[in-house]
Amino acid sequence: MKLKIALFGLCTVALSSLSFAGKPVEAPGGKYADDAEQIFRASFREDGPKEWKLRLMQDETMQTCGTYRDNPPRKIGQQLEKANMATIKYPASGKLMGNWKEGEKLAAVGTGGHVGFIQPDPPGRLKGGNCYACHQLAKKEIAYGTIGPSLQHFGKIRGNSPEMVKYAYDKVYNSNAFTACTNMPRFGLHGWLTPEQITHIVAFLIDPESPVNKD
Amino acid sequence: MNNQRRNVLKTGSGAALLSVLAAAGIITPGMALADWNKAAFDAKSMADTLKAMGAGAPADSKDVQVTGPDIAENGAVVPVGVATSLPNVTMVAILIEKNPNALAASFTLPEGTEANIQTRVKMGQTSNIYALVKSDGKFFMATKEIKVTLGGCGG
Amino acid sequence: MGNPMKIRAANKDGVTEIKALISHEMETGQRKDAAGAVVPAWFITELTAKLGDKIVLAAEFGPSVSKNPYLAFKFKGGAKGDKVVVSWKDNKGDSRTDEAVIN
Amino acid sequence: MTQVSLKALATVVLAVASIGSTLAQDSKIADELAKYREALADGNPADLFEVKGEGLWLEKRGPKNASLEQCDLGQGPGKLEGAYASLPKYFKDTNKVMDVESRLVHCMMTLQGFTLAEATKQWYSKPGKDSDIEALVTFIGAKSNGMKIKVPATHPEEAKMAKMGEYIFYRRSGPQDFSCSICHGQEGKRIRLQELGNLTTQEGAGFAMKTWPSYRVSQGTVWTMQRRLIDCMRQARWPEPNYLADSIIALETYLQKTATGTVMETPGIKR
Repeated sequence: MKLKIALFGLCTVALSSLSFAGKPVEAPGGKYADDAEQIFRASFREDGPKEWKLRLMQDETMQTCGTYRDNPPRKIGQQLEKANMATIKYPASGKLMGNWKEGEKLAAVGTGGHVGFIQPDPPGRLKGGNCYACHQLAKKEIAYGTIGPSLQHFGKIRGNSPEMVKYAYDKVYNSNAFTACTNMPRFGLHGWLTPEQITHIVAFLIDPESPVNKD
Repeated sequence: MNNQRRNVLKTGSGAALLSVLAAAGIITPGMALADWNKAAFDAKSMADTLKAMGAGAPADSKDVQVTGPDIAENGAVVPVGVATSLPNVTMVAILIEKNPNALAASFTLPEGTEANIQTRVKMGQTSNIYALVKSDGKFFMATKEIKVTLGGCGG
Repeated sequence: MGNPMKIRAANKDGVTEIKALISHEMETGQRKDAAGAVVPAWFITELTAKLGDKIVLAAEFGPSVSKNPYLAFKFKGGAKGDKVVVSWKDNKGDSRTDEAVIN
Repeated sequence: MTQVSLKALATVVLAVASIGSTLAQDSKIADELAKYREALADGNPADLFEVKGEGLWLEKRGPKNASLEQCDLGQGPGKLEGAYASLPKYFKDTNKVMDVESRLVHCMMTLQGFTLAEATKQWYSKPGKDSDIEALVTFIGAKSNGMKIKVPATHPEEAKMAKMGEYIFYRRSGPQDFSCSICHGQEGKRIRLQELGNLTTQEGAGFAMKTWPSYRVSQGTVWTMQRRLIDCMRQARWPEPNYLADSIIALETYLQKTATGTVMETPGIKR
């Protein structure tokens, strides 16, 4: 009982420090923000493919996150979350649990999608989810990052209810639907991962046979 | 750590010395020594390599040490060392089991040179590293696993 | 004939320690370039270190020694002011010799 | 009711226990990585670049057959001590804020007579093709070893550059929604096993900036700060900015300003 109270206390502290972090600060660049945008755009070669230039464009979420240094006021954050939630699309089959073995491969791949003249990826190279760059997952992989929370035993701890499966799918598809300006990419929105690939990652997280939950 | 390095460089073992012999080539390498052991370096498996080196099936020895980290941040440069307290050592070698060719380097030690050598090797993947030592005409071996991890942004 | 080596030689209690850094590609012959063509192997095969006329170490390298090789070893003898000479030869027939004075 | 909270408690205890073992494993990995890094530190191949860079600095080269000895990197002609640690900086003669590489290229053009294209053709090395700039910058950097980074950005042009760098640091775009801040805006995080400094603090920016230029074992060569930042953008899946682009110099100014006061330990050696 005492422990429970103590834990509740901890949560309150965490929450209040969050809202504290949301206090208004000057937008990056201050009065030079427009100049900065100009020199940034002027830094790239003119003769690259059009698709490369598109990668420098910002949607509303990107722009707002930059302005608020990744910490938008809650009200604005909620608007962004709502807008991002509306972008989520599902696979034609409607099945959200794929093959965890495929998901395991995607989680480890950090290459794909590099462009430019110095070290581009060969065309058609598999774009991975690169989950281990930021998350702990299967126990056997020791080289994991900590930018995101540990997802070890994701399914074991949270279960495999349809709600949990949908949550995992939605989160990978568009992370900003849940936390505006999170560090996590919006894999589905950008077409970085296909809906089918996302179902494989969902299975890697939730399937009881997946090494995420088994070991 | 880096500061330490500078100190070692600048003071520890004496000023860093570098000298370019203008007339490089006066002294040629490989002087009067046996030619590069092509058969051993071309061999793929551990067994074939040991055979090509005339080492047969060496006995494991607690008196041989392979030094190196348990984990390498990158496989392109893995610091490894071989040391032994065995007597009359005339040769030491470093073998990497899972590389395309197991033998990485071998060293002939004249009398007076200590059986304690450090170098850096490439590892294609996590593998056992073997130290091979020839002492009193007999071969001995020791091993250590070094894990090669994926690093950085992953691309 | 490659770039100069960096050799450190220090004597302590009658034992000389040599630490050498060597500038060399150490190309394995397994790597492919951007166009997909195999980059030919190019690596140091033999290296010797001498104190005066006496060989103190003779090494044979394969291509899995790292790029810009590093080597550290110790031998009995040598005195402050003595010269240590290190030479290498690669599989393309290139070679180089540098020297250092023992501290 | 009691049952439910007990179950919740058990879950929490389980989670805490698994965090405990994770931490133990993590600290063992950290120890082994420290061992790996320490073993590399004594014998940094960047020293080979430093020696080569010194030779290039003194060598008479280019159409004007001149050395770089009269190059003014901000401390006066030929004064190298502390120059790297005080860049980027505003230069009156070009009316520009320049970093060590843009200034070096400027000297190669004005003193030695190279064209911009000639001077920057091999700004980074490829296997078998050395880069003079990598060697020269390693040499220039080493002349600031042990000195404090000092980029207060007090000149209005420097202050503007630093602010523009801050803007770019937080700017998100591309198919992964990346900005510099995503990986480098928090304390105590890592990507895979590599620690990521919080570059918005003096400590974090200092930790990052003090060891460049650095020999990268995964690349087999020294990377300059331009190369480092251009590759960050490649990893963000953006196209590459041009060598010496203002956006890179702006980021450098922002980071050096934040890192000001940190003692340089260069050249470094990294994964």
